[in-house]
Amino acid sequence: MSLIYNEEQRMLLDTAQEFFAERSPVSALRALRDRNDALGFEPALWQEMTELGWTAIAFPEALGGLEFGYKGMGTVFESAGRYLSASPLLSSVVLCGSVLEQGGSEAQQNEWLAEMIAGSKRLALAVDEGARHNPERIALAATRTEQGFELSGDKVMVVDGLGADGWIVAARTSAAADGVSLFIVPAGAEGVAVSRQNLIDSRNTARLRLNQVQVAPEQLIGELGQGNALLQTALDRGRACIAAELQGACEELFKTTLDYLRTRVQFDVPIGSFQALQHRAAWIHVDLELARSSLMAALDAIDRGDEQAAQLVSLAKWKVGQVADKVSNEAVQMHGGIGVTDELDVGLYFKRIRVLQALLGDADYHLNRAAPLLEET
Amino acid sequence: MSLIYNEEQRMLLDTAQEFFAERSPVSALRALRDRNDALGFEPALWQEMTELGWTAIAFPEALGGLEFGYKGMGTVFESAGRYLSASPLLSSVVLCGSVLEQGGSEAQQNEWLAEMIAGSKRLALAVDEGARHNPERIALAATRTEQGFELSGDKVMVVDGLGADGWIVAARTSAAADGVSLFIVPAGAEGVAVSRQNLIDSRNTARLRLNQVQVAPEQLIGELGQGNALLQTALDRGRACIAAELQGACEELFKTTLDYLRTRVQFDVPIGSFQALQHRAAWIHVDLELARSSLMAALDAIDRGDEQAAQLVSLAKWKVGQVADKVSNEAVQMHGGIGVTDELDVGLYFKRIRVLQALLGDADYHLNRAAPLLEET
Amino acid sequence: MSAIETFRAETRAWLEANCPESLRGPAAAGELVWGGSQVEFANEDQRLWFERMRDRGWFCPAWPEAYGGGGLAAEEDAVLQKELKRLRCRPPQINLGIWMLGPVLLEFGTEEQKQRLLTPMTRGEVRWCQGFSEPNAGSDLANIRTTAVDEGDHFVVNGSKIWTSYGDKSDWMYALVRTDNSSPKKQEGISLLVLDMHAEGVDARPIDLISGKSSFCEVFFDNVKVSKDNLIGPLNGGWTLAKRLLQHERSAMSKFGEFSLPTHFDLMSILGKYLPDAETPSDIALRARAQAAALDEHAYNLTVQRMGEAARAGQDVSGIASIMKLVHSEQEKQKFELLVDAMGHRALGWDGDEFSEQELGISKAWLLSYTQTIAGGSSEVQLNVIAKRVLELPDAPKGGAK
Amino acid sequence: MSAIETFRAETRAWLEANCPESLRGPAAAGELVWGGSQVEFANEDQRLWFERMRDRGWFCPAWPEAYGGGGLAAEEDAVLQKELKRLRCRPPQINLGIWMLGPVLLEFGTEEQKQRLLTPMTRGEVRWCQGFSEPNAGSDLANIRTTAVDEGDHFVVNGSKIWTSYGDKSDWMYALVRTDNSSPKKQEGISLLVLDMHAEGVDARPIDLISGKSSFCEVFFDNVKVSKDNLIGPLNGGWTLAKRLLQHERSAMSKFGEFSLPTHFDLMSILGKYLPDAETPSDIALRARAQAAALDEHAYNLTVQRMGEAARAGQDVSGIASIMKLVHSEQEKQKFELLVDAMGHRALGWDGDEFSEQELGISKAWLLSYTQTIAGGSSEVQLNVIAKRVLELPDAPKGGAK
Repeated sequence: MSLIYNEEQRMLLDTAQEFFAERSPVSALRALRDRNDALGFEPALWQEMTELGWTAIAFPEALGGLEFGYKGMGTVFESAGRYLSASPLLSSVVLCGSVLEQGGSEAQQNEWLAEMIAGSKRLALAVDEGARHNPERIALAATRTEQGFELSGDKVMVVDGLGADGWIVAARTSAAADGVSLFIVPAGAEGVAVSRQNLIDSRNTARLRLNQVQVAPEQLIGELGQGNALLQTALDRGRACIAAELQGACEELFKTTLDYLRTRVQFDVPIGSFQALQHRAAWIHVDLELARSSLMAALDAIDRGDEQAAQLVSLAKWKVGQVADKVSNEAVQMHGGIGVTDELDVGLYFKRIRVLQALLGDADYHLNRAAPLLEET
Repeated sequence: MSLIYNEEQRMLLDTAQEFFAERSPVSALRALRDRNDALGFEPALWQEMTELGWTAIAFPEALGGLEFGYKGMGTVFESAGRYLSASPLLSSVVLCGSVLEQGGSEAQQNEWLAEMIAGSKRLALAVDEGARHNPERIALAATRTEQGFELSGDKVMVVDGLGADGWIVAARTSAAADGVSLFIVPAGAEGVAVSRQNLIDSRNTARLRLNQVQVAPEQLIGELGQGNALLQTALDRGRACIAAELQGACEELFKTTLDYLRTRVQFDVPIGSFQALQHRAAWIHVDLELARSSLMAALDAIDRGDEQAAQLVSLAKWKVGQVADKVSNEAVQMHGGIGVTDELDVGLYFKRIRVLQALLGDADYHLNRAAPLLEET
Repeated sequence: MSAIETFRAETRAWLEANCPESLRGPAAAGELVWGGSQVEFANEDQRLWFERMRDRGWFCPAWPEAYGGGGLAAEEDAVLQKELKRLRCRPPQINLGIWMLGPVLLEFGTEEQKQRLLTPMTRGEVRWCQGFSEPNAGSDLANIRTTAVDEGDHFVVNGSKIWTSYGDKSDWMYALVRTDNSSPKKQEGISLLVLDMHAEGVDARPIDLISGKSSFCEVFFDNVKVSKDNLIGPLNGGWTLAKRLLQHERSAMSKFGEFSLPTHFDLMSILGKYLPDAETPSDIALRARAQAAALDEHAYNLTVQRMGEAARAGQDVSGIASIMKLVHSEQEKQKFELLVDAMGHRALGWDGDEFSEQELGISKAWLLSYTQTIAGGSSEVQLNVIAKRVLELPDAPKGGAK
Repeated sequence: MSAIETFRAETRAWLEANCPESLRGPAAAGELVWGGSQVEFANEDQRLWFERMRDRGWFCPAWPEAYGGGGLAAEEDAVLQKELKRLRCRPPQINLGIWMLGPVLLEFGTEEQKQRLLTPMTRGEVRWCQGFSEPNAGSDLANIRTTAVDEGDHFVVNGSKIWTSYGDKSDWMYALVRTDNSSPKKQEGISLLVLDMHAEGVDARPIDLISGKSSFCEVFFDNVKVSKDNLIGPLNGGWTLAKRLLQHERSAMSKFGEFSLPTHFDLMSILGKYLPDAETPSDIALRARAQAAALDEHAYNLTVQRMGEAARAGQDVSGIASIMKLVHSEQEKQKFELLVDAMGHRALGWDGDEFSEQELGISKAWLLSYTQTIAGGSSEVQLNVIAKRVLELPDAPKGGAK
């Protein structure tokens, strides 16, 4: 068990931070937003990330990966979080890539995974159906037909769902609680309608409507009715990466806030000299440290294949998510009037942080899911 | 509806405050504690309170009362709270008195209520059986016998149960959720064992063990199996009075803490000039004001016979209880090292407040019970 | 019948006859009439009510008739207000000039200023805005830097103001400006000036907030000429007037609140919609948090009521009054946080058809709620005031702690 | 085999042979041996282990042999500590003198003082206590008022100390005293003195806490004569030594924590006992609160681990280290609050048969937990330190805010 980045990982972290600072600072997100870009990321940037090998970081060498693990991936996500840099790394590589890596047939891996790593195709994962994340309650139905399967139902909060080359859709194939199967639905399939859910963070989020969509048997990933385990593994990796992105965003936003506290003068003194603000800032520092430890434990547990990995991921998503609410709230409040204007980047951080907090399970969801950790002691 | 004391009530408040300040300041509680007094109050003081007519405040004139209502009673309880003055006013007059007023036969009222008002007898109410207040789960059984009833079971947290002239015991007489009946068990009845539960507040709290106690039919209060309504009315009055006592104790403790903040010097300045402490103190002021309004609404609702009285009482017990935790916690912390010593009265307030918080339902219990208030709006 | 009872009867009859039915009861956002040179009426009833009240002098019923006011005695004004309230008549127009600047002008203005500035107010012809805050003078208002330099017969104003509501739609502004940079106390070099928003060099730009478009403006002054008769009160004596003016702000805001119907989002009923059967432990815990917040709001409403009763009974309510803004704005923020928790991504919509109008309304109101704990005296300032004025905790002595 | 490996093998063999089985593993409260003139052994094993370690010079293994130490090189000492840990040997005695005063004496004491004071320490013959805090010098330690007045060949000490652990059972005290009242900086008039607790005029009285009896004492000095050779370091130079001494406090405390087995109350398992089936919404909400607190504790434990790793990797861990005391003490307090919520009146017992030993233990530990956020640097002081040293937020400038 190791809760710090090793030498190699620190180098990757430095590289990633420099890359995003230079190639995709916050102003890039602002520009995407201001032109109401539905894709929500810059294809050119994505291309560069691919060329840097970041799509390959976590995959085994046998599949063309670098076997650098999720701690490696974490360094990229926390750096992206710092600059609110947008890319389909989460949706395509972490979420769909994990499903294909763990459960894809050789044909599926050839058709999708290799091209995904090469940057020529991207997929998006369609799981959620309700207002809040709840993969235990998937209702979208896949029924057997003579030719294969027929899928009907709605998906929401499909991250980077617009313009994807295909979607991995979680569908119910039996009434059992975990009777879920995963299907690849290629873009352009008849009966699929994609619409934009324009959220406060201005990213690419889609609603997917499936109306009697016909899916060939080869598009089923893994065994029928066995999709849940695949899905949970992929979701946990995604959650850990989201936690990393959140942690990065929170640390950066807190840094900005501290700078403001040091320099903004009111009543002839820097407002950072007011003890009430100092103590609130100190508590945020405390929580960021606790969150950081939880995050590192989650990434590490995934890489070690720890049997408590799922709970540690939930611990991280819970703790980081909770801190994130607090940091974003205090950042706005401590910036005062200027903090609620769109002129400052604070609002952009606030909005992205709040979406990340909700994504793949909010703090309430993960509190419950992390609880088994407490039975050990 | 009126949320302030009227002229008459303010006069009673002034009288009560003067009385307790002079006759039963905190040092009186300390003396009782130091001599490990099991009775937990001074009989002479109780006699004086009786002579002042305070045992009669809330009863109708027909029963020898003053018809001064629970707002009147509230003034006495908040004043007692300020000085941590101990008396059986809650246990005997408010709780048992209410039961007898509402449901007692003429004979019962003559035998007990009149003497209670006159100060020559006192009763204690035995309701709780578990670790936390839960009158919905009474298990102590009363079974029919040829001569009357036989009671067997344990009661805990019987306030002023030691040395009482009798107890009103809530017993289960049918399996229905509210199948509860109330019986008067006189002191000395065979099969009753009373032992002291010595709590941190050094008051009179008892465990009652009933082992095949024979009770005559005349000792049943009201109709068989109809005791629940009587009990709930009495408990709500008790809870409102406890909330008043808590509010008084909290306001006084906060005042003491503010005095300390103004005068204690560290690092060459009064610690009350530290903004972090100022803001925490300001939040306590806020909560005390909200609690005060809830308390007044509860007392007023009882006096008006408002149909939401039970919910408003729970609002008060919840809100005051919640503030009480915070005030007592901050009082200790803000007093620093000296705050955790027994030398200061802060600890005595802390301990009494925590017991009152738990008594007849803590904040968690009442949050739930107050919730129907929210359906109206 | 006494004179006042006669007045009451006549007033009631007049209002019954003249206040259109459609203008009784609270108004939805955007349904209020703002007086001024570009006054707009959504319908004929609004125009009628505006003109009838104007012609009766009842835009400003208690002001002297000499300036177009109604000339009512205090007792009569009280009766009128009561009757307006009884019929739930909406104000015929909203105008910061009348509510905030007017009383100060009546007290401190010259006769010429009263004639020139008050009369158009009483006719609803001029829309006023406030120019107090600046980028560097938020909580610390005395820190303003917008200057008015004496150029003989006029001042030349340079600088900028921020958080000016409807600055782009107003005709005139009352503003705090710095007229003396040399005084050791910042408060002593400030004057109160009124100026024409249509003058050359004035530029009002709406501010985008995290919640989107807003009615707040930043107003820039580039060598704006303001003739000297627009100085209100003494030169460098503006701080006193500003404090007086801000005292009217709370009552103005509460008046505004009485008649506008802010889109109110009820926590528990919306929560019930999104968490219809709270089954999982985390849903149940969330509902318990929401109940606690809603009960706290209930306790706040009881406190408003108690404060009213105590004030009417002649008790000192300064301790209660001091918590109101703080509690209300913090509770609102907390309420929206809980709604966001319960609604998940349904509360995170920005625009488009994917979200209902109520959902988008909640998102915007949530983001806007962050403004409430900052504007009009931040929560931190409120806490300072409570600590120092109500709890009488000491100031940090000169020299500070080590 | 290298010399150090030989040392390791010999040490291991010696410990295996000489550390009684019963003294391996953590000790329950009250099972530790405190060295001193009134040393008490609960059993023969304790006495044996005490004497064997003493005779080998391993009460102070790295101190010079000249003062009775073990004379081990740093590398050897590290090996010994590792082996002690491996076998989970309890310390043969607890003595603040060795852990806190000793290192300072080695650095700043005169040769005569080292001979006189260190040798009995290495023999376990003197029990030491600390006299730093005073009623008016809590967080602000420099504010001490206990005076030592120069009377030629001796000082006369007057005043009092508070929060002296086991002051009533100790033989000697190291104390901060004021030797100069005239210096403008409070820190500059302070000296470090050692004194005999059995001397005339010394009176140590245990302090009652809100949790009941305690091991803390208030110590009063009434014209206590202290000969001048008991001044450690320079006159009026005690502040520097005190800071050095307090640096050893954390490591001493953690050493203490390693071996004593504080009655640990596990939140979730006790909660499970008192809320076996959390059924009502309020019980479920309470359990969720407890889970959150327990997970926070888990995050804290991970942070301790991360700090260790980072330190070993040579990273700067001052930012993490700064939160430890604050988080741990606040979490403990919160844990007990939750236990009290869940246990109801079962956690409110003071004494008597009506409550189980564990229940009474929880009540006491709960009340005592309030001490933890105050003693040894209150939470407020911790937050100040984080804000200023870690976050580099500015001090309030002289003159303060207005």
